Amino acid sequence: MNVNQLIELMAALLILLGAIVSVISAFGMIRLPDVYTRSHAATKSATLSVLLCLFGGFIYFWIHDGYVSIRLILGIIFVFITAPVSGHLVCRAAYRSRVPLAEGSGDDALNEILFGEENLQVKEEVEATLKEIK
Amino acid sequence: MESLMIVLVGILVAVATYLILSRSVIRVIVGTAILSHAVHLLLLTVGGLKKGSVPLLGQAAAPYTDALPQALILTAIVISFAVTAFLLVLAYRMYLMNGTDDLGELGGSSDE
Amino acid sequence: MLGQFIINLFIAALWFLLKDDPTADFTTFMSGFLVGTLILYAMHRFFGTQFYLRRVLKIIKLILIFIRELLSSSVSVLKQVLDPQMNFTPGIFTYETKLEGDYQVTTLALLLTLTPGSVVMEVSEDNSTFYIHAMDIEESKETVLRSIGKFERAILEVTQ
Amino acid sequence: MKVNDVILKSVVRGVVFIVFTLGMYLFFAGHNAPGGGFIGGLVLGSGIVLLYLTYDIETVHKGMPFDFKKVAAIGVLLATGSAIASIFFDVPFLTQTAGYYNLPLVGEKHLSTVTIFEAGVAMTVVGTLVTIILNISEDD
Amino acid sequence: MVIAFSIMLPFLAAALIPLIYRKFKNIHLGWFVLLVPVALFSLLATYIPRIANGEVFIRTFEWIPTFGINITTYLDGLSMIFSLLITGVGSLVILYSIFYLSTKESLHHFYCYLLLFMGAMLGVVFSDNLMVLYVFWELTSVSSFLLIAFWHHRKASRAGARKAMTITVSGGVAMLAGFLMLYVASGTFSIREIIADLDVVQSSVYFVPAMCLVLLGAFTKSAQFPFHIWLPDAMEAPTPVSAYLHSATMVKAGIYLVARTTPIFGGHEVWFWAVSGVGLLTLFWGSFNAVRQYDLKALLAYSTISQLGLIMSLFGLGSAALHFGYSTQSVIYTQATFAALFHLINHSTFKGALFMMVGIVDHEVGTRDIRRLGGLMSLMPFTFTIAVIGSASMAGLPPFNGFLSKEMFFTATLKITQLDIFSLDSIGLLFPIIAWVASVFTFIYCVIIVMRTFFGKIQPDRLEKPPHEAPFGMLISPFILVAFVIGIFIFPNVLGHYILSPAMASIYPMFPSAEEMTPHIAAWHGFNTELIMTFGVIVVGVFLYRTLKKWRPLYLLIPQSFTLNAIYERVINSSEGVSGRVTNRYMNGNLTYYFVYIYVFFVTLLAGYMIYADVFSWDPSKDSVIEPYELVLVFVMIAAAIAIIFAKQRITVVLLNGVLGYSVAFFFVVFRAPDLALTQLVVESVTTALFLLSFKYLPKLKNEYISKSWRFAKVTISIAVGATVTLIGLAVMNYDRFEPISKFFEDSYDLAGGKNIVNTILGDFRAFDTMLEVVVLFIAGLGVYTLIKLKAKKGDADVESK
Amino acid sequence: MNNIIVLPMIVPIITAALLVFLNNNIKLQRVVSLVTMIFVVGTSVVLLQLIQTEGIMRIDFSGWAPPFGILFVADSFSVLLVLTASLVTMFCLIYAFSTIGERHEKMYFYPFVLFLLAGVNGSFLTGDIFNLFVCFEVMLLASYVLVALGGGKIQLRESIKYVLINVVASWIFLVALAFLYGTLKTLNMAHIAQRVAEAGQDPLLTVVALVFLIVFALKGGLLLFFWLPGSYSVPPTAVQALFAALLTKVGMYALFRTFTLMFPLQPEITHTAIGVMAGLTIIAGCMGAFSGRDVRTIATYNVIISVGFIMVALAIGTESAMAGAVYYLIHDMLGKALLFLLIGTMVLLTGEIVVKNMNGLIRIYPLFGWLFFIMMCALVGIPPLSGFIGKVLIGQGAVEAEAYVLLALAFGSSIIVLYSLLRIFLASFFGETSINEEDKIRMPRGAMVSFILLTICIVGLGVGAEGLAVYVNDAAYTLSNPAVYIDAVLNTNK
Amino acid sequence: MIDLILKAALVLFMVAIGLSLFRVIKGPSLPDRAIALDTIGVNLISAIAIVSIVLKTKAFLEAILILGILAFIGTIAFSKYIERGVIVERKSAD
Ligand code: NA
Ligand code: NA
Repeated sequence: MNVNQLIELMAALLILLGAIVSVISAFGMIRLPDVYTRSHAATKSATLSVLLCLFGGFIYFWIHDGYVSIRLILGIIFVFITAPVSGHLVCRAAYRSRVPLAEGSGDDALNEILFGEENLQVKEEVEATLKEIK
Repeated sequence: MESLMIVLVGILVAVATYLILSRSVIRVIVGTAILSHAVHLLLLTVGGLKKGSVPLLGQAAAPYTDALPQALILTAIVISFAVTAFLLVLAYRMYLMNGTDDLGELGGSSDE
Repeated sequence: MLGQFIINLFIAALWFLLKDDPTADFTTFMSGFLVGTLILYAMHRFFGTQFYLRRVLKIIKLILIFIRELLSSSVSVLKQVLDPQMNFTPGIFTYETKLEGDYQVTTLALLLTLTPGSVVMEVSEDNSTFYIHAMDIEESKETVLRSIGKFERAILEVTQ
Repeated sequence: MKVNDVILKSVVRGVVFIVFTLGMYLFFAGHNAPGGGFIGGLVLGSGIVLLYLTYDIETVHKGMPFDFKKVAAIGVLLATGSAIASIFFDVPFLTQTAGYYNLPLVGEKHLSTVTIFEAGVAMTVVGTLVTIILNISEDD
Repeated sequence: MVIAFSIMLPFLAAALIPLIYRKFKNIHLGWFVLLVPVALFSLLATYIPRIANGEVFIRTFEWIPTFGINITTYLDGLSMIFSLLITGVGSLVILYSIFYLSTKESLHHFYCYLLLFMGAMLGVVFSDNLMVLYVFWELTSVSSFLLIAFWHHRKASRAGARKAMTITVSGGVAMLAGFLMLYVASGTFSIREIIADLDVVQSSVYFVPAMCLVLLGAFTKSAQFPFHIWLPDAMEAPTPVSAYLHSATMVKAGIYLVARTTPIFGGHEVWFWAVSGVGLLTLFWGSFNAVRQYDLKALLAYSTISQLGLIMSLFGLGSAALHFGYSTQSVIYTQATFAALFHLINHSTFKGALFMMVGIVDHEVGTRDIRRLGGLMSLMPFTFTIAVIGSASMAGLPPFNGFLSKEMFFTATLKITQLDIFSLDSIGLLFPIIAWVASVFTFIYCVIIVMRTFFGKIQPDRLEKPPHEAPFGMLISPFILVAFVIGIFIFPNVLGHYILSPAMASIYPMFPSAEEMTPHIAAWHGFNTELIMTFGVIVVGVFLYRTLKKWRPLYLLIPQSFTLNAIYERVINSSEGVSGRVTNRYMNGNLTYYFVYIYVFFVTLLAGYMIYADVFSWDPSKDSVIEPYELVLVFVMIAAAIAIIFAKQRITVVLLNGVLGYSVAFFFVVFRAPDLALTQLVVESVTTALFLLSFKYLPKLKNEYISKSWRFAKVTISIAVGATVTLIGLAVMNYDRFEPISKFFEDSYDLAGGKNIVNTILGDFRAFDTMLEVVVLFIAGLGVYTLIKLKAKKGDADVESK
Repeated sequence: MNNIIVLPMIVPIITAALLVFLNNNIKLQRVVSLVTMIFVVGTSVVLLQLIQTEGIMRIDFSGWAPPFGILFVADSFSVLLVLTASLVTMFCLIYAFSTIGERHEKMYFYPFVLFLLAGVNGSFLTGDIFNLFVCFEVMLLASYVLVALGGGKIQLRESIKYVLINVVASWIFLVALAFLYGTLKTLNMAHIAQRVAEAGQDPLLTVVALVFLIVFALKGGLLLFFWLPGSYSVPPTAVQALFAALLTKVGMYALFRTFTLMFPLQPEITHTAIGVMAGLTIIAGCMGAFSGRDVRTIATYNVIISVGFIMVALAIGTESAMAGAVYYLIHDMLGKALLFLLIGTMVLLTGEIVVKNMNGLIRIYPLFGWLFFIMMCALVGIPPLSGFIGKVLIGQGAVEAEAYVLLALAFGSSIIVLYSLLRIFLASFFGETSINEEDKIRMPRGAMVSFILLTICIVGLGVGAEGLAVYVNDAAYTLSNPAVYIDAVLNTNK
Repeated sequence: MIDLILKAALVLFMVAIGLSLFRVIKGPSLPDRAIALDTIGVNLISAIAIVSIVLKTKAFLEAILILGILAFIGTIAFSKYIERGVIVERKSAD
């Protein structure tokens, strides 16, 4: 086994690692309690896995074929830049479309700011009904 | 693999048929979309699978896989896209005018 | 920065043409580029600005910081996923940033979101406040805040 | 609180160039590598759609004041026109001519009428894609 | 040339009518039109001597020679009789119509149709080519339709016209089929050529079918039982039309056809029985029904039916002569044919006169109902004279021409009983019996015509107008006809020699001498059976007329719903109902049903044939290996596909479809199709996006309630369709007789200058597909645009989409 | 070079694309589309003439010899149909000029019509089975748009049914193509024919042929006509007429090519199936037309009847039947176009579709009424109008083949055609007039022009049948001797 | 050896896609589906990269970038749909 083959093996192992990360994060997608936590698993771990994979692929082609794939690099950069935007947008959309946080979540600093007025209205209504009952 | 693909195509066709027999226009349209998927796979399969390399001269060694079905599928994909786009718009325009997307409720025998 | 880079490209192209070699290829161009870099480094004081590759180095540093954060906190998320009890409390907290301008804010938000354990959910209209969702608000708030600091500094270095 | 799209807009401003470049690349690469007018057009169209997604219709329209139906029509005319041009040279319909031409500045270049044909294809795809998506979005 | 001119002239004149009509507003259009038949009659009359000498006139004009359809005009004895009738009676009818129809009517239409008819009828009798004959044949139906519907604001006119047209055209279609069989058997449409080479036709399998089909045409046209039902309804036409078309000429086209084709078919048992049997039945049925009529025109209609039956049956009897070939004995039976031709002419004279008489009555008193008529004898003496002579001739009384032919008819029926062919020896006796009974009824209705109209008490309050004699002009035509009625009785042999004898030669071309077949007609031929039969007719007839009131209710025993007419209406109505119900049942507007039909047909045809021909084959040995990840992907696809069926939310449905699309793209990767993979990825994404875009306007999925049995049916159909595709696919995969043509494209670089084979196929080898696919895309895009921008205005109740 | 063959398809496409830029100049749009149609008709005539002197012509696109490239093949059959289709389209356009309205004209009505024609002409001319699919799609897409264009409630409702059924049919077409390529490994129709002959059309190939039968039966309205009645009765009149004239013809054309050229070797299976289907189609069409109460239902079921009628000819398969089919196809395109234009105009003038609610039209519009009458006679096959010669030849073929049941059904159907159209004529044109002279709607001038031109064609085709005989015979000869076609295509010396 | 590792990795990615598919089907909320779909896209990117190595071809590398672009566009579209009900906006009046 020469050096090249060793590096190729390393690349393959990188890819395998990416695959494992991917499976775990997919597993997270199933297990985690709400959208927001799932988005953590999805957007990041999946990103990590794809980066590992593409990087592995890049190395492999470089070493095996002597081919520097600009496309792979571009791909890596692209995923790198866009994946967080996706995560951000989906979470924001989820929150704004009133997908609730999982039970047992802690602080929610956003609730008051986004839905403050509405919450107030609801509260007043509840109080009014309570008064009536009394 | 070829046999497996043919079976897969058959299953997709069956599912598509089931959906096409639905009353909801959306399901029917999705049925046609699935049917087109099945057809594209079928076209690819009849050309023979993995019988050669990617049909790019110079980038891979001969023998090449049958490129003709690929060209046909490409044309078919474009056409099915065009049709689906039109169909979707037609479907919602129809819904907006008729107030139902239920083919069973639409009615309309020719002698109204 | 851009001006220097363009000059560098120009030198590389010049080099490429001067070689007048029918078999010229990418490597020829790269060597030209290298030559240009050398020339530019020698002359960068005339421009009255920093040598542009220095900023590139800073960008690389930022990326390295980021990758370290990414790896370390990835492991923690993976752990949390695999933890049979799922013992953590997610939540949302706010962060006031010192950064200004669209690109700075965006970069910070991207980096924050990419590091596991946090997702930027909203940015206030004046680009000043981040609303961040944390996987485990008790544990990761600290680490997240620490990374934010690091990122902010690195970004400022790059852009100044 | 109003939605602040600063992250999206900033990123897209950069990313869209990658998309357009890829589209152009695919368009030109098609003859020897995967790609071609159709895919190139689709990617270019996707880039425009990305802009529409990120910004509003009016803003994009200011930057690209095209009637995309006409873009598509021009595409059809280019594709059919390059095909029918062969009739006037008494060769079979659709015959593509290719040759090596010595152009000033650029040097000897392999030019083919296929490129015109493919450009027609790409323009039609872009025009149609954008027309469809825009019109559905604008319907009310 | 002259003959062709005779056919053309009426058409030309018809074309000129609008012009003349506009130019000469104050002259009755009929005067101009009258010139046509008069000129033609005179012209044709000049040919009589030469025809009598046995000459024939043939001329061929090419029309569609490629398919053997040429206009061959043929003037012989048979066509001479008919052409003289057409132009002669035509002249009289037009003369009559000038006084009958006021200028307020749309005369230009009337005469246009009439000329059209005249030309068509001449065309029928002058055509040697069967196809051309058919052309004119249908034209007579059409012009008859137009004439019946002349007063089309009347519902009854329209109904009558429709019935006449439907029945006669149906018969025409059958006849056409018969002609085609003759053509296929003989290789020619020319009647003369067919007759010249009879053996070929007669030995062909098509012989009897062709005969039956041709007879269908003849019977419908000549109002033979049971197709006669259109004729009474056709009496809605103006009376000149009834006199002309529906008694003298058009209805005789069927008889002409029978006469014309007798040389071909005559002598065959089926022909004999069909023609004579149907004729006799019609004779009886017509006369039997005429008696019960109250409307004079209806009565005449049934009488016409009956008389046509008589003529028809005589031709049938006469055809027996052909069975033997030529012999002296056979000449005896040709007498029937002679009688047929004779009665044909006689009928035209007396029936024409009678129709005109009825027209006069109708015109002058405003009704034709015999219950309201009576006592007109003194007020309308000339009309009365016409009625008496016409009726007496029809009843077969001397000294009128009807007597002569009626006697000959009895003779023929009696003679036929002596034959020992066609099992005539046993049931042949029916012929004279039925003939006699029918004659009794004929006698009765003839008496009714005269007695109920002109005798008895006049009932002025029940008439529309105060009765008075018709204007002179109206009486001219019937008097001329009556003159013929008497004239022929006096000089029958002139007619026999100059007119009938040449026609006999046409019908029996294989017999050497027509003179031999032309008997000497004499009013007195001894005290024989025929004469006794005539006496019997009179005696029994008078008795029955006297007791008419007593036995007339017997007609009521036949329930109204069992009359042929009622059955016809009922069949039409109920089949309309059934058709409507069946059609609406399966064309119910529900798309799902249509898909079910399509799929069921798909499975039935394909699976059915595959089982029948045992087309199943499967050989996995040539398959490539299945990689585990491929297997997983296959399962992902199956899972996604099946999940779509159970998905409750539309978004799930669409996303799963997207998953399928992406998986397909991945298969494109695995199976070495990079261009496809790229395209599929983009297209699938855009499609999914379009789904989401249109969801803004579409409703959420409802829970489709479906019955268990329907669900079972759906599942069954789906699985069957899938299985069919799979089984064919497996067999197809196992079929490797041929090399793909794709090897050629692997030289793409040398041929088309590209290394991407798929791309060179799309851009060069099959660039045309690509060009059109772009067009398809463009149409779709433009279509989406128009669909969205061009909306129907609300409340815009456009009939266009009613 | 035989480039002329491609003009009937490519010129309408180019014009259509150009018209997109003229959508606000309606007058110019009309002129340009009319000129295009005249050009296409002229080209077809020239082409037809050329075939007589040069035999079957073909143009290999880009010069790639068959079976590798795509090619257009012009034989008398296809060019006759191209000519008729173009003529009919021209007449329908003339009708549309004065009736379709500015809203439609600005919404690319003319481009869509031209695209439709391009698809139709392409389908007739192509010699490549996959290209046939693509041409079909060009035609169908245009028809999808036209059927729904500017539609309200009912029009859209019927449109979606039409589109969905046709989409499914198109995908089944692709399935058939996949099976075809999987077995024969070629796409050129002549080459397919050659290979089928070589293989002796073994049962699997017959299965493939049967899949094509189903596909084209769907497109041509042979038995599987369920999409037809609804969709033919909702769009604007000019479109209805175009549909009635063209759409099913393309499917029928494909059936003829499939079962005379490509898969002719197992007639006891395929042609029997076609015969049974044709018979059932006639029966179903007759039932619909017989019981129809409104003009459109009657007219659409008449379309179905004629599909059955023409398919009887294919099932019979003798040369005279083929000649009859060619005549009848031409006749039917002209006749059905006129039928739909006329009934559409009736609806326009009266605002009614139910037969018994229209009365006495002939008094107000006499010429209109008589044109209807002539058209009716032609459709019934009353000589010497256009339906006659086709009917005679098909009947002759049926007699030769001793296909008596089909003969009876085919000929019997003309009686139902007569009955159903008479119902319209008697009730709507005859009878008391219910419209006053003052209230009457003016007959659009362009409409009258198109009626008269179509009527001239109908009468001309009947009376001047001999004029076409040489072309028709040539077409029939090629249809019954596929070797001629195969030789013309695969003989590369040409 | 390398081949085996790569194929194992492929199977793992397929499993990951399968698991994500479960989330697409199950939901429950729209964002859940959007995320899952995005994940499927990203996993496909990896899978295509691996297949490219296995098939020893560079032909599919464009697909990786395209897939990235599409996943991005798709997610934007999806989240806008979830958030605002419309995907392409008109300039708001205020
Ligand atoms: Na390509
Ligand atoms: Na009416």
